[in-house]
Amino acid sequence: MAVVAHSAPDLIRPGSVDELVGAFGDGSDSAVLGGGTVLVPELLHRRARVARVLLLPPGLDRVTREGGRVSIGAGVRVSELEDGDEPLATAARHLADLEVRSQATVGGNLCVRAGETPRGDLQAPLLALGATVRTVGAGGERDEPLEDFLASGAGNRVVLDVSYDDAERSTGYAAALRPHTHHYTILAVAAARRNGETRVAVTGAAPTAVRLPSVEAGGSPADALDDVHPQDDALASGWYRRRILPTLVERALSSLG
Amino acid sequence: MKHRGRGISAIEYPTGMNQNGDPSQVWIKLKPDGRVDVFSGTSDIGNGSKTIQTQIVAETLGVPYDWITYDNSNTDSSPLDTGTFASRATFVAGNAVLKAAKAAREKVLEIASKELEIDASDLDVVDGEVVAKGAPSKSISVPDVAVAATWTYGELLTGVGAHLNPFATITDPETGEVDLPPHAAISYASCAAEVEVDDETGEVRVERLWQCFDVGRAINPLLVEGQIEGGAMMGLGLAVLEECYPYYPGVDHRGPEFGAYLAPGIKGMPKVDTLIIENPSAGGPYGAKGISEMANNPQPPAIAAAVYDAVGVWITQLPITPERILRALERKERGEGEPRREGKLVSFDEELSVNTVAAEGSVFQYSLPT
Amino acid sequence: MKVVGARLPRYDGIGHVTGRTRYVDDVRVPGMLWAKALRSPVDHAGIRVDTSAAARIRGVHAVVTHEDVPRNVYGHLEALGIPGDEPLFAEDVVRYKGQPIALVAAEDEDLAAEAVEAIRVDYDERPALFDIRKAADTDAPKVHHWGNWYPHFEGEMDRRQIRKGDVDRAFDQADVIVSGVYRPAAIEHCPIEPQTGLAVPEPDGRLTIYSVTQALYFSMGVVAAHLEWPLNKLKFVGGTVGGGFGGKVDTAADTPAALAALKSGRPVKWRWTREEELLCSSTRAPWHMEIADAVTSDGWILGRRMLTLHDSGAYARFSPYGLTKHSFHHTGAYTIPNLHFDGYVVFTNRVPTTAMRGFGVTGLSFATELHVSRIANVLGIDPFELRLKNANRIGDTSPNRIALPDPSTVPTILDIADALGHELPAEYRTMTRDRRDGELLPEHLVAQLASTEEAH
Amino acid sequence: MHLIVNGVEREVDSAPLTPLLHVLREELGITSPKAGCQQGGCGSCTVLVGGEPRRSCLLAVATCEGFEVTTVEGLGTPERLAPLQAAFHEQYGAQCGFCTPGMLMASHALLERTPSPSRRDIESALAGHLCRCTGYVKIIAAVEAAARGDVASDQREPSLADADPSEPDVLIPGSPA
Repeated sequence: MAVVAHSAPDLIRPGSVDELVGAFGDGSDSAVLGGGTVLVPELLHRRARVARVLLLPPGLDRVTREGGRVSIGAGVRVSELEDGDEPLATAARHLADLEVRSQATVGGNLCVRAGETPRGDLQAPLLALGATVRTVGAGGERDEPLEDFLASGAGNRVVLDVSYDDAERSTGYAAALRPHTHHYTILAVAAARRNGETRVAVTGAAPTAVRLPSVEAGGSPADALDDVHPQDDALASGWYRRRILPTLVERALSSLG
Repeated sequence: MKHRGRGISAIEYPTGMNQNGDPSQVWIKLKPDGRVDVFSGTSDIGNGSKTIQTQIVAETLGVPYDWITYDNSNTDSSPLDTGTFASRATFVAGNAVLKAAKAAREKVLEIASKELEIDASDLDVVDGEVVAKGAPSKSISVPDVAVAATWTYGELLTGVGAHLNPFATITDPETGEVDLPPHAAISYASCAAEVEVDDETGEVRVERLWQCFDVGRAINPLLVEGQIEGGAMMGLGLAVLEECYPYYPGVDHRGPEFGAYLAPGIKGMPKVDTLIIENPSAGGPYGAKGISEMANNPQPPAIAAAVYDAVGVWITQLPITPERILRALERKERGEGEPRREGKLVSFDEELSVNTVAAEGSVFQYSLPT
Repeated sequence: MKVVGARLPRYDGIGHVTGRTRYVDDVRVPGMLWAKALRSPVDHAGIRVDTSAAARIRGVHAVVTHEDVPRNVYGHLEALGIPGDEPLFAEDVVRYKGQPIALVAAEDEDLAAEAVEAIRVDYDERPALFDIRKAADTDAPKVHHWGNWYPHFEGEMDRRQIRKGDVDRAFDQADVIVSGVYRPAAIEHCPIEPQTGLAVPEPDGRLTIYSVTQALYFSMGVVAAHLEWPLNKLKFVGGTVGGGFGGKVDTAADTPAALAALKSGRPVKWRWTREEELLCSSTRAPWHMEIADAVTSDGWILGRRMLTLHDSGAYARFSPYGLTKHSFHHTGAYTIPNLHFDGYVVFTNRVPTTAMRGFGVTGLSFATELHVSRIANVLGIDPFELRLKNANRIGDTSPNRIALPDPSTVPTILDIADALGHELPAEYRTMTRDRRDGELLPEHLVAQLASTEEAH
Repeated sequence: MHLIVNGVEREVDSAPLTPLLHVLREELGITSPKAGCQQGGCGSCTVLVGGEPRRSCLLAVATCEGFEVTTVEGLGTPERLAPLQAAFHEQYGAQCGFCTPGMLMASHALLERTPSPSRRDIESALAGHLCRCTGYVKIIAAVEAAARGDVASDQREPSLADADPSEPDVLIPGSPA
């Protein structure tokens, strides 16, 4: 018996990015299916209602190192990052569980926001790495810093890939957890230092991951509290997140050397 | 900084429904080849009652375990069982099974007695053979007894058993006095917990649990261990993870999925040491008591005491969240962690008390002498 | 003994490890419909329901509301004198978020869900009560017309009481009084198998109900009561349950599925989603427990005063039973001769709480044991020694004066001390569970001892 | 659409976005994967897709087209248990049994890629699998026993279905036997 029978959206399999852009239109009635870890249950339980579901075209499922850049396709699975560059690798290992990591995609992780799980645990380390995101949608292709993409919301755009400089860095990562099945971090701080520039970002303190400019500018770990206003969710209160944020910042920075 | 601490607890828990009055009934019949069918109404919810009750029948009837089919599948064929709750499936339903198996055994011996021409009281059933006590060469197999019962004597080898601990009436509602024991038995256990607490993030990790249960009699030690180990993990969840009201940190944050409901997983598992002691219960089948429910009772207080041992704060509200630890540590730093002392009264936790929360004239109010 | 005591394999183990054990959701019946519930999205409200649009949807075969239930209000423990207060389907008021209002049976789950969305309900929202500690406030929202706590204990008392000995004297004699407040949370039972019921109309007019119940006959009685049927018109099939922990003593899915099957004339399966499990299914009760113990400076617990509020949620279900059990065990593993216990079952606008593993006692064990740890701390006494001293012994009596024939508190504590390598003085190391005498039978414990015959 | 389920090619009619779990259970009648949460959180629906453990409730069937899908039914039968199944049986790795199919598939995949797993490997492989009964102790014991090859050679208990007809020797007069 077919369960998704009545309002079942059409499934479209674009053969190329161009076909994807064409089918996606203005995105208002479309969704992109990456690993399905978010979208499939949303459709099943009638929380997401769209006319079209698009698969990613071939070619977006690779990690490449070319021209001094590391590029991670939107369809790359979280599990493929576990042995890669830090602090992304540690964040990937903390995310949910083995099956979900090997199903969930990087593109999906960049599009989720607080209140959903996964809560974008890859966003902070990618911010720390200075990543840019290439997307398509109305107005064509766009390549922008990840923080800009996150700030404007995935909205009606499709992520193609995310990339950052292929370079030596010192990195740090610190997270607070309440270990349970299907877990995500309560709060996680990722940091990277290269050529004297330090980038620090936090997941779990805002609807998406954000950078901590006060800390990056050389402020104390406690100055991170000037940059964010954490909210409550089922894992922890805003009070708790504020309380431990300086500690996690300090721990993440301490491993930068 | 991380701190370690240990705490202990000792608990007791009743077997069977409170105040009793919860019957179980069982019917056993033998097929014409001596194989045994048990009809019991006990649901197996993972507790292992199919296994336990089958073992009791095998032991009592004297036939191999694998000769027995156990059918609890429906109410047309199985007689009444009050249910699998209140730690009653081994003790109460087990007693019904035991009685039914004894009755079936008597019927087997009665037919065997005719076939062997030996008084039933001089016969025993061992491994599916009815043998004369002291003269093992004189024997007849249970299958042959079943054949004889069916085709020679026109009888059904069967037995029924029922068990009911009578309902204990509260004879004086003022004092709670009862006219009979209000439980089928009581089981006892102790526990120790070792935790590690991060005083900067409030994270608690339960590192070890030691548990000792008096199970009366372990009808199947593997099953008993499984119940105690599973209970330990549920107790750990209760102690440090799970909550659905008031939906920490607020009533709006009801977790609709497992990302938000904190059920303990394999990574949160401590090292668990299980000690079983057997002081047989006078009324239990082969001395057994029910322990599966209480298996999740001793960990929370032992863990909370271990947290105090580690970082010096009493967390009295479950679960022991990282936030509750940090807030308690803050109070302690402000010098507010100590109980109020007034005369001989040492009073903890007043800010939570009904005495201060409920309106004046509340029926819940009472006051303590100081 | 050969079989008893043996580590034999599970009777049902082969089925489990081959994936062939058949749970209710694995049962397939031709022509089976799927059900979905309309549940209250608000905590407390007057309601008016119009199901007509849902019933008109093609492929919808039954829309069931309270009007379809011969006996809508039935208390699961009426036989124990706990009157029914909970409707199977809400009538003109909802008292908790998630309370069932209607059930739709349709060709598949998605269509049933679509039909649920087509049911019109007007909610006239009312103030909701969430905190049991505020239930007695004069301005507290009223959960039931009779009030916010259960009034039907024996003698129509509104609380469960235990009185033993002379508690005032104990508090007078005490060197120290230690008081504390303990509040364990509600938690989910969270079996991996959700609530599921499948009701199949049979040609002879009977109903076969495939049930996840922990208690086949108990649930059969519940369905029979709602339908006003004799037991032999029902056949319950089950006995193989994917975890229960007390939550499947509630007969949650069977009766609505049965009503939908009767109305549609088709087999109907109702399988709860995990979201329903986590948000709408009953929970372990949260408790509020206040304890004050009268103790001597050398560690004897002379007396205990205790006040318990048991959060029942919106309806009584098994809560009065659970509180009574709680009261009978409120001294824990110790012998405390002078007692004053009051317990209330308090209603709130939250999901009804129910039996869960350790019902009535799990939260109590947390409270009393942590309290004993605090007493040891206040007195500066080793927590093992304080426990061993007060541990119940053969012949000691329970709060309701029942002699204990075989308490094992002393040996289990000693085993734990051994496991930890915890040193104890000789008089504690050699302690047994035998009847009290000598220094372990101080004056204040003599009166509570049972006679020798009673204890054996 | 076509799937290869436990080595057999099966045609599938369900809508392309139907979760694989529902295709297996409702369309193909393969009921070992359980609908424990249908949101990826409990692990009881885990099957192998192309040899890798996957949450079948999170997979749109269209994305499994042409893949080999393995469920517990494909591991072994009551007559011939796989060593891992025998180990779960002998070590009491199952209580209520509802999470067991997912535990088995995840453990099977673990042993395929790591024949001698450490305790940490096992915890990592089973981290997303919720068992509410066992406390995981005996599940770990079962995986370790299977890895060691520490399973009874018989691999299973006799049942009535295949009881040795010569023992006990019964002649039922008048019966077809």
